[in-house]
Amino acid sequence: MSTRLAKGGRLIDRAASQEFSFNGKRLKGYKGDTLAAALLANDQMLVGRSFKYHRPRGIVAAGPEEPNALVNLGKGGRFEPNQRVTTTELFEGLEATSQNHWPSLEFDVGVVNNYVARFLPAGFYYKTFIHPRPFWKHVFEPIIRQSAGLGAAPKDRDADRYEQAYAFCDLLVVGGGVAGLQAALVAGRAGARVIVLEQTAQFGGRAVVDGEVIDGKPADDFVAAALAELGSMSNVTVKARTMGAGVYDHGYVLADEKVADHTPGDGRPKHRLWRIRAGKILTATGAIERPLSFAGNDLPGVMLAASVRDYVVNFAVSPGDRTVVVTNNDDAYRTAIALKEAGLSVPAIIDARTNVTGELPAKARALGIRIEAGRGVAKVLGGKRVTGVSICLQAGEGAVIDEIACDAVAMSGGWSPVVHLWSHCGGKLTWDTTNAHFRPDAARPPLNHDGGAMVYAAGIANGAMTTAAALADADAAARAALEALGIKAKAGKVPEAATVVEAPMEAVWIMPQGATPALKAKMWLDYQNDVKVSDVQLAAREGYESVEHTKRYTTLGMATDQGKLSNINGLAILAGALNEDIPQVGTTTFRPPYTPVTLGALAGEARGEIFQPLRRTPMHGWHEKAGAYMEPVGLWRRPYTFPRTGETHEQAVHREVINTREKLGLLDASTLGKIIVKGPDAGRFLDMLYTGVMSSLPVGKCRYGLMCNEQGFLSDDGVVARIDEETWLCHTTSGGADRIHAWMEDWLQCEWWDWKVYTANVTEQYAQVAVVGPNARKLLEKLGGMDVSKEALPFMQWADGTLGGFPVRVYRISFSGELSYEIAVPASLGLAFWEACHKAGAEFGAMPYGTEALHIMRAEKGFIMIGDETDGTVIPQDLNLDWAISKKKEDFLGKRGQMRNHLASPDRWKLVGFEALDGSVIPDGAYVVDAGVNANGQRNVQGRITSTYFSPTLKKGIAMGLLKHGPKRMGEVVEFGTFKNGVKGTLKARVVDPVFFDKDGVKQNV
Amino acid sequence: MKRYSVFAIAREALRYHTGWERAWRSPEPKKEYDAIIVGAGGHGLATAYYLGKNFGITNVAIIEKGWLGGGNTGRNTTIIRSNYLQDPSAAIYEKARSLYETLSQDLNYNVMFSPRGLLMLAQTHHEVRGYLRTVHANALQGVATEWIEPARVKELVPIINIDGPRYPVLGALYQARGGTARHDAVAWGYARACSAMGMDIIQQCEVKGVRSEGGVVKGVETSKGYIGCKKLGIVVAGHSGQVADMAGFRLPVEAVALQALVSEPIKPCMDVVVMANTVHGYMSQSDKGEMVIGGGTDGFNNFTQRGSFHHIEETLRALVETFPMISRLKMLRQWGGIVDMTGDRSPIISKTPLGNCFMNCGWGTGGFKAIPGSGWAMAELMAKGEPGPLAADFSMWRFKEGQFIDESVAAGVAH
Amino acid sequence: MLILECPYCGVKAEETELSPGYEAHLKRFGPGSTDEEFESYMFARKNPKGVHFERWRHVYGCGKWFLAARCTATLEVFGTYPAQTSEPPADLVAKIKAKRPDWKGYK
Amino acid sequence: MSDPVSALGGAVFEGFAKVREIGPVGMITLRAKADVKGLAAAVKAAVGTALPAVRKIEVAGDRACGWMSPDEYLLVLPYAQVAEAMAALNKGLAGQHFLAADVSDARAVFRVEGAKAVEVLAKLSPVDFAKMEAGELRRTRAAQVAAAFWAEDVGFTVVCFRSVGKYVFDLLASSAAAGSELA
Repeated sequence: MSTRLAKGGRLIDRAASQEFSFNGKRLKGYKGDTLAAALLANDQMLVGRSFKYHRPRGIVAAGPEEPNALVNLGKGGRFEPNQRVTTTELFEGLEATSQNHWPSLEFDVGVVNNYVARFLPAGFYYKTFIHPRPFWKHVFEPIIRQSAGLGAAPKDRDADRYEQAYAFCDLLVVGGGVAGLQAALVAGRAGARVIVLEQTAQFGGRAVVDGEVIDGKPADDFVAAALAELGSMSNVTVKARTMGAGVYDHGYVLADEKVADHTPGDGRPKHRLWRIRAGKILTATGAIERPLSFAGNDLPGVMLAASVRDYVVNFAVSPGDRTVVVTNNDDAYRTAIALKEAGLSVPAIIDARTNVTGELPAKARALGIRIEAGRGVAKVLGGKRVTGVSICLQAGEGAVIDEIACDAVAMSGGWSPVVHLWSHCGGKLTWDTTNAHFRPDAARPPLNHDGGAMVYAAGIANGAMTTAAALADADAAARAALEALGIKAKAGKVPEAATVVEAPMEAVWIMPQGATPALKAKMWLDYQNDVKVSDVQLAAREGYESVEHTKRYTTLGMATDQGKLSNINGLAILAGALNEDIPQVGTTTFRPPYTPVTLGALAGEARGEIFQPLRRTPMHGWHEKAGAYMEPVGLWRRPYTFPRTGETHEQAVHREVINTREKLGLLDASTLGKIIVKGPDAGRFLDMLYTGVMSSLPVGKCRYGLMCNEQGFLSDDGVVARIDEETWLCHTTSGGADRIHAWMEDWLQCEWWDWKVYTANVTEQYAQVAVVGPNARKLLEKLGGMDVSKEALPFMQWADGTLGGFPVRVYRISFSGELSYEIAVPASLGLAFWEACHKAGAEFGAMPYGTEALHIMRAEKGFIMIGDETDGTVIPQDLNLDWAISKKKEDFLGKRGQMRNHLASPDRWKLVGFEALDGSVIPDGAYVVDAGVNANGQRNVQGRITSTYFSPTLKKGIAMGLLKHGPKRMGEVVEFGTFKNGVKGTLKARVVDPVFFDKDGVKQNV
Repeated sequence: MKRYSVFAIAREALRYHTGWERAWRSPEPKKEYDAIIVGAGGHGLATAYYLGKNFGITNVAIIEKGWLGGGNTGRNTTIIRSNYLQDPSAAIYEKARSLYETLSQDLNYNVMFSPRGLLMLAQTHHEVRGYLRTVHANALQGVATEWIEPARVKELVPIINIDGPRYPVLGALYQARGGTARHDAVAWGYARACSAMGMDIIQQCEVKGVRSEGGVVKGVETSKGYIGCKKLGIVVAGHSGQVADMAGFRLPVEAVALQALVSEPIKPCMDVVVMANTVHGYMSQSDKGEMVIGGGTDGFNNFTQRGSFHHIEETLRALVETFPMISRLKMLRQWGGIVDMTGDRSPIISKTPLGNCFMNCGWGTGGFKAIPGSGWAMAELMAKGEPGPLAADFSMWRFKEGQFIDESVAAGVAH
Repeated sequence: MLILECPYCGVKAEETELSPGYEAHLKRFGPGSTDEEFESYMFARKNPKGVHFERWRHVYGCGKWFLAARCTATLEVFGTYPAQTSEPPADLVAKIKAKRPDWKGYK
Repeated sequence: MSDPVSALGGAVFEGFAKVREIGPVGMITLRAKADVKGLAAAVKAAVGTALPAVRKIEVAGDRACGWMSPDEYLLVLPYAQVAEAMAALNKGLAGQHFLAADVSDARAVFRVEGAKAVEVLAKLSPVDFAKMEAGELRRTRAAQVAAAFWAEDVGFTVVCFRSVGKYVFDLLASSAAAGSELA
């Protein structure tokens, strides 16, 4: 059984006991434990089920490489699936449950897959479930989906908050082991701005666990001194619990700081996503131990050798009383020695190498440990837990020589440098035959914005496999990075680590060498996804020869550990199957993040109120209080309508229309874009921008204008006012101000840069109120202060003055066909002016109205709306707006585009009005059908609806739309295809003039 | 070709699966072919498959610089839909979608087409009008879509935050037979079928030049030597401009990066595909349980297969707001692909200035869902030398005429 | 995540402070041009896998458009310069040639 | 007539730094090239400062002039003095090519104060604050909107568009929440 030892444990505080629960069982651990350590201390080796075969799974590792031990953590708004127990710090009250089983972890029905595993090899689903056709969606897929998926889906809104922050440095050091710390010291002493990231809560990496000696003192002392020195430097920032997640172009690094994972609910952000911009990046991310491929290597109790050591040394937890060590290298002997020194039993070390020499084996022998050289594990015995191993000749086919009883197996297949950050932006790798691993190829680094190296690898991450070598390598890497940054490093001695002489490891990819197919079908490569040696060999046999094909066909390395344990082993098996060298086969691409990052952290602060900027007019709060139903218009919110108690939105809109047409309506038009264009060449410029002529507009007058893009398509419209000789004010649509301002600046800066024109976007300087209806003038007269009579301020003119004491600019323009004034006041007076209008207008029947009433009234008048009548494929000519297009001008933006065949065609669809013969509202978006079908069998069409409303004024449905040869077809009856509630139908409508109301403009010209 | 079936698996299981044959051959190139397709992605392989199946042309080589299916075919978010607005788009995407329905049976390879339903959320009134227009257009185009109200959206997607607050869901454009398929399997299935027809799939073979005589294509120079051909099809998304250059003409295409990501797998919680275009994000759940997420493209030319990370953040902000429960899921893996974009964001399936040389490119962010239809139309174009009705509108000369196929008009997006 | 130095204000702006504008030095064709000229102006964009000249606007900064020479295959930035020019400055062209001897030059 | 009202009416938040909306503040956008005749004198007359160098802001008491772009300056002054300053500009630059617009009401202005004020902004803007020079006016992005700021006293003055004043205030407050200090 696994248990807590009576003494020891570098990281735990035995005085601080913490209670937690697993599958409802209440258990105890210590402060400083990981959840994995605490579970093992309570003999909870079985923690989950695998993805495909639902095999029992135990803890394998002690870090982020853990493939098996994933749990559901927390509950409600703090529920989190797939939480890795090896990287979860224990806290008081932690609640965890195991995943991917039904009904229970101990008894899982899904394990039936395990018994038919032979029938479910890699890619079996590509070869079956083909017939009968409907069965995939209705039968097979639901079963597969339900049995896959690991953790449960959260149900609630996240109770925590997240944030992001920017940081900048010369050198970013990722990894707080001795190599990273040494690199940071070199850079910090040189005065460089340095940030050091360590993914765990502790520094020192392997050296402190393995009892390395640096400069004659324990590695712990070196680490403490380094942290103290770094802490004293103002140019150095050291961050624990912060994982370097991904390296992106131009020195951009994402790092995930787990601020409050271990103190949930304390009010701090759960995670903080750091967006770091580094001059150079130094990756000192260490290495990950590889499993060995022997039959039954996935049983609970089979663990990585160094991880076993981690549990013993850091947490005083023994994974088993009797642990057999299986290895192809000397390093694993450290585990045997550590176990023995902790008073535990090590029945044997099974070493695949025939020739076992070196200091560590000698020490193990001296401790009386049996060493089986040239042997391998034939098979691990046991069901939900290891009960023993049978051993065989490594060179043989697996004939059993002996059986050894044990309750844990510590395996080591060698070490693979963590090259993720090196590789994210294209750093290349080289195969190191001595250590049988890929390491960064310094000659082919990822490149920075200046074409120089962006990332430097250091220490074990660079293949420097001993502490002494790692320190020297990190020192040199830091110096090289500083030199490239143009920062002078100070002279200094590399700390010296005592070196234990290790004999070379020997690559072992299959144990035993000549294992039978039956054994290979039980050798796990990817524990979580259940990919075995036999699966990779099958993929190769079937022609999935590229490493990407094999990965995708078998799902090797695609589990939540992203193949940290399985990739190299799988690659080696593939290379063997293809009879190629490993480097020829190559690796799959490393993609960020290094370990999974919570989506909430990536979304950052942007949720709820600050999900997106919400633009508010000065009257926004008034609208909300008035109970307006708001609609998004760009990032603005505009009142759609102001429903009164008991009214539907539709009723409210109709009331607003009628009231405005009969009495007085007030509209918040502040969102309308307002751009000042000024300069000696401003007139010339506007003549290029608009289809019409603006240079000839007299001072004091307004003119409606259209803007097209270079393709000729209509992009915006609005009223332009001539302010003075050199100054025009251009109104744009509500959504269009920023876009049109940018469009103006683009042409002024990049094409006509010698023209003397300045622009200023003053949209938000003014609140704008449209005072609309027969009583509009009465209201303004009551406010008083300026002459707004027909004579003094005729249609399409503007004037400055005061109204009710407010400084105003009044535009006599109309988008409703009513007598109408648009009044601009400084935004800081906007609300007061709006309220003054309501107060003064009460006696004239003033009511606010919203965008829908605005739309209906403009449709009644046949005015086009950008975004309704236009969709990016419509030219002004389509909308019968030829009157607003100058025939005389040689050039304007869009003119050349409109001359192209398709745009100049006489067969284009043109604007008309439609009235359903039965008076109903024609469905929005309906098409006018034409006879027959096209070559693809689609019904021919000849027009479509662009706007359609019930007109409260006319008490019938009205619509505008585009129709082939439309204006020539007045009075004709056409047929619309309709489609509602799944039922296709038709509707007949008459082609009419699009101006439905007050065609002669009697109402507005009063 | 040995047929795949549950019986074949049972038979093989008894001998530890040692008897499976190669899914496709890896031959050396012949001196000449009737047709060469450059690019063994989904579109190229589908083109070859339908050349053989529909026109009996099987003396075909498919030449691939890397590994078959290793480009955008294996990097997309696997969405299949045909609810397009414009007639030419609706026609080719619906053709593709209907071919997907029986593709597993046609190829004897389970591509896991899962018509689980696809929703495009309307979150502004403008979007509502756009989708109503699409629904009407689709009804006349023979594409089965419908407009559904918020309550039905919530029923189909229980995890959605229907009430906003920022962008309440006002309804959705729903295509019940839209869905997903297993992207790799599409490439592998076509490859296996092509190989079985006697076609040569030549991987790790880079095209270095295009040889022509009198304005007509003669063959291609490759890293494995010169290979002659009577007809040449260029189907190399992302690198279309480079190969077109070799053939001596310029394309109205730019290459940009498009990114996607998956979360860690969880138990099934979303049965349909959801696209939220107002906030720029889309999401589905794979059969493995991963949430598959995509968003927008970068705005600059890029061949690195790495995009800019802020696009991922924008997408996730939108999706966390739309589906609050995903906040505590984790991003497992993110990646990018290079897509080529034309002036109207619609594809090109076209003759070219070079005789007997044909181009298929410009699928932008919408390539995967089109694969069978694109292959079908391209095969017809190559076999007959003239486009059939499916390809007719996708000529590379349409830009000069101003005859766009613009899908952005109905608040739709091209992916 | 690119960084480009704005030649007007000297800020080393990150990509999120900029908005991209595709190919630089386009020659505008208006009325009087042929269909081919107009098509090439609107659509025939350069799309090299290598050295590329493009437009960026320092939209969250000084608001000015500037031009950049950048490699589309490695994202190396050779330099940035003001937009008020119809071709890249000679010293920048020389710098790129020195770094990329195979580059055929600005066309 | 009523008194002018700033975007948020002087909202305040106190976390590990203090955030408060100030204003209304007078602001003028002045577009002119640096070599325009009489520019320096006109600015001096309007706000009493010298013409700022590239990316700098010249502050004189409650008035300032900031460099916004090669042909744009931001003049800051008490709200009530805007008309007078506009007149001074129009007079001083008469006959020259320039544009002066009152944008006082188009902006929201905040003070972020305290020893850790910089951490509030570091969460929102991709700016290397350690490299910000004395007297630098930085135009950038605060999360998803445009913003400009400069260091003043113990803290920063932050300017954004009025319509997103509430958004920026909420952002600053969320960033300044107690317990979320960066270091």
